[in-house]
Amino acid sequence: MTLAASQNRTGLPEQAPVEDRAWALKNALDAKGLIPAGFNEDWKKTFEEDYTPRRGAELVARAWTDPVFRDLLLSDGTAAVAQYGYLGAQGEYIRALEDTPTVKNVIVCSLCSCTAWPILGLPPSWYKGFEYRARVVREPRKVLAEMNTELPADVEIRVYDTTAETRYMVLPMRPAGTEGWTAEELARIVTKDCLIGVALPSADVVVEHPNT
Amino acid sequence: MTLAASQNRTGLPEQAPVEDRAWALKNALDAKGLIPAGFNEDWKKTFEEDYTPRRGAELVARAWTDPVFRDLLLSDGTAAVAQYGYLGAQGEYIRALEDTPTVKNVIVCSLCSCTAWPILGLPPSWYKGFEYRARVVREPRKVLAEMNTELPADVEIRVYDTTAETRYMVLPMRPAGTEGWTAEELARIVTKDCLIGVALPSADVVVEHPNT
Amino acid sequence: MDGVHDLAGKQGFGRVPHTANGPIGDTFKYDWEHLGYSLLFLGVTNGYFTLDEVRHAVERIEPRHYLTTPYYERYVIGAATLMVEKGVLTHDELEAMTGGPFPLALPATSAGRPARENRETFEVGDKVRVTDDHFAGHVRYPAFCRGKVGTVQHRTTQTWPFPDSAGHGRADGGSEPTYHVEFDAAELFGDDTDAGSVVVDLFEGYLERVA
Amino acid sequence: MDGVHDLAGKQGFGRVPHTANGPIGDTFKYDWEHLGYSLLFLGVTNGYFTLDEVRHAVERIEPRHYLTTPYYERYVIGAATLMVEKGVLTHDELEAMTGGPFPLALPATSAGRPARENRETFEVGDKVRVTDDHFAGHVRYPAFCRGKVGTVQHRTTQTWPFPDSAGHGRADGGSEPTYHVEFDAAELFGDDTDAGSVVVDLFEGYLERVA
Repeated sequence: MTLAASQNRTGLPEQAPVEDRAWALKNALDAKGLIPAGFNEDWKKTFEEDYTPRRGAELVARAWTDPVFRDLLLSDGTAAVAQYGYLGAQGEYIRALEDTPTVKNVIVCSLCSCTAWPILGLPPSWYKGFEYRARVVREPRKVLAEMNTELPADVEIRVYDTTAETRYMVLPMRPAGTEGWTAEELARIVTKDCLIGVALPSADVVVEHPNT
Repeated sequence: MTLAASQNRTGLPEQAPVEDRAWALKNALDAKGLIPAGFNEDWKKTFEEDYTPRRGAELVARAWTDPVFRDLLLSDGTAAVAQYGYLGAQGEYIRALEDTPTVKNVIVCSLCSCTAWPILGLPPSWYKGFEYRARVVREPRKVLAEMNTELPADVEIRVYDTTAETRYMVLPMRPAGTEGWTAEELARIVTKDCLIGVALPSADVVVEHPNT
Repeated sequence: MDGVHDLAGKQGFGRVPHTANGPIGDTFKYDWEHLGYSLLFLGVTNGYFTLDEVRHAVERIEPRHYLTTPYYERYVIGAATLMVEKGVLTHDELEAMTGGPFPLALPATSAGRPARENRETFEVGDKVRVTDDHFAGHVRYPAFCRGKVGTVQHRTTQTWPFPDSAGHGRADGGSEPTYHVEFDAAELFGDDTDAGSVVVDLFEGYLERVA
Repeated sequence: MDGVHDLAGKQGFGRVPHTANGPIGDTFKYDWEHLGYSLLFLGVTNGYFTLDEVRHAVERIEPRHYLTTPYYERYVIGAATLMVEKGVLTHDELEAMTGGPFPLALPATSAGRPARENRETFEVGDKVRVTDDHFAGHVRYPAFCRGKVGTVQHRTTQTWPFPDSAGHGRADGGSEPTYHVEFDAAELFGDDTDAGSVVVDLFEGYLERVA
């Protein structure tokens, strides 16, 4: 008996392994001289090194500690982000969503995977996954609870579906236990998931990896 | 390089081959003494031998040659089919759909695969397929044309979606060139596809296989 | 439930793999295929579950699993799921007998619902609207007609158990006639259709009168 | 198009495979993954196609193929489809370079459409309805809000090409602001939701005023 995740499936086309296809596409374009030197490598570096949620965390920490900046971030997110030089591909028009004691904002892109890349980093697999895209618009409370983010019943959940060119970031509430912290200290508790809206910042949860 | 229709797929569970699973289900029930002798075999025989479109063809041919029966078939399909003893599982409440020079009826079950088994036979694979289920409700003219059934522009297409317990059969128009034919001769040109509504009977198309 | 099984009107699928009156072969292509049907009838005959529950079980197969699984295999999975859920077999027994993994449909997320109160009886020619209904359990209307207005063509002379109850093994659904409701295709799909009309067979509990 | 990519509100999916703040690893898991993005940007930079066309190409991947294909691979397929459709490469060249089959997205079934005439400008607080629109080409609204009424929360100060045109490589779509329209969740999903509201970012051409 053979075992495979994929046997006996219908309706799926035969195809070469994805790595062969992906590189073949690049090599076929290269063979025609259509790819400027370093083009793919530069994007890869941008994605891996420049676009990180550490930028969004920096914005949040600033907003938590600077009321004038907070007002700007909420009234004209694009201008606020531009001050940092953090606008870029898939992050050219920014709106920050203000959590309050009664409203929790959550971001999704149900049609594909749009995300504010330059300030949140590229979206993680689960955010691009069908479970999240299908379910979070309709049952966000249940989805968040399954992810261990339980919200009080009197907090209304507002889901932002990123269906055009606006890119969102959540401005969460500053958690208890962070009184007197510097902006640098505060930024270390604002994770990628906090910026998407599926986690709440906590004085006890400190970022370990640049992509979170 | 390996090639497979199914490699590199995500979201699909690992599973044993379907024949192992199907027989295991039967054998596990059998081991508990829950299956009466011959139960599955009797159903198999019913599906393969009793439920055929030859029955529907017989009804159509009768309606083409007997105006009183035609009226009954159209006003009380269940009673008309009962006269032949052709009611049965998934064919207990029958409505016949009358094609006219300006209306072509087409049957689908968009949610699963409901069909008037006893008089049309079990539905063919294409009828149960996602292409037909998805498309025929919205673009029946294009779907039929792709199947080589071109309808004049002044013929309106009425699609019946079999979403409850009524089971439909199409009563097509008797084609030219069949004047003077006996009911037995007429029945031989009424195919399963004519009864579903995706083909038009023709004096030149004679059924070769009991399942068509 | 708004599941992927509800395919009508979905765009992006290719050609139907069939030519009118082309060959379709035998009723069953493989020796095991009849089990998809005969074992679900066993469950119904033995009183383990209803045919509506089978439909719901098949709809509960994980969406990707559903869409890549051949037809009769989906009914094997549906019957197996119910045999396990009803306690006729355990999943362990089933996998031991199989000698390998036997993934089932996902659990129901709804307990079903009783018959709708305050239903009305309609006559041929009446204008009716499909209720603007959203329900995580089993229903038997396609989403394309939700909230849409059509005309009653036929009321059945028989009645059947309300699927939203029967599909969850409940006995409080009563029994209803269904109506063959004709919708102008433009009511359903605007000008993005070449159909004239679509007729849907709808339980009374899904309909409300249009003044 | 009403494609399977339009997943919002679809039921039957299981748990999201993530715990809040759980590990997600590196940006790219495999060496080829960045090509899904960097090659589509090449196409945009070189002027072969727009990002809207990429979205449409990915939506045109056959539904089962789409739903069982990992994320970055879908963008490789989308970029490859457009490189072939635009004549930058031939499918034969691509498969020769691959050394095996390289199935592409299915052909478009629509030529796109121009900007809607008689659009209106809306202000924050205005009630708007999403048009009851059915279109086989690329659109950028999820079906769950079709025909639904919401309230304008924000109008963008920038404008962008109308996706229904740009997604088909047309130049007659003009440029529009978008509106962040807030819908009561009950307007969208009745009582079968635990959201308070859903805000959708909608091009002006998708909206009409509610008196």
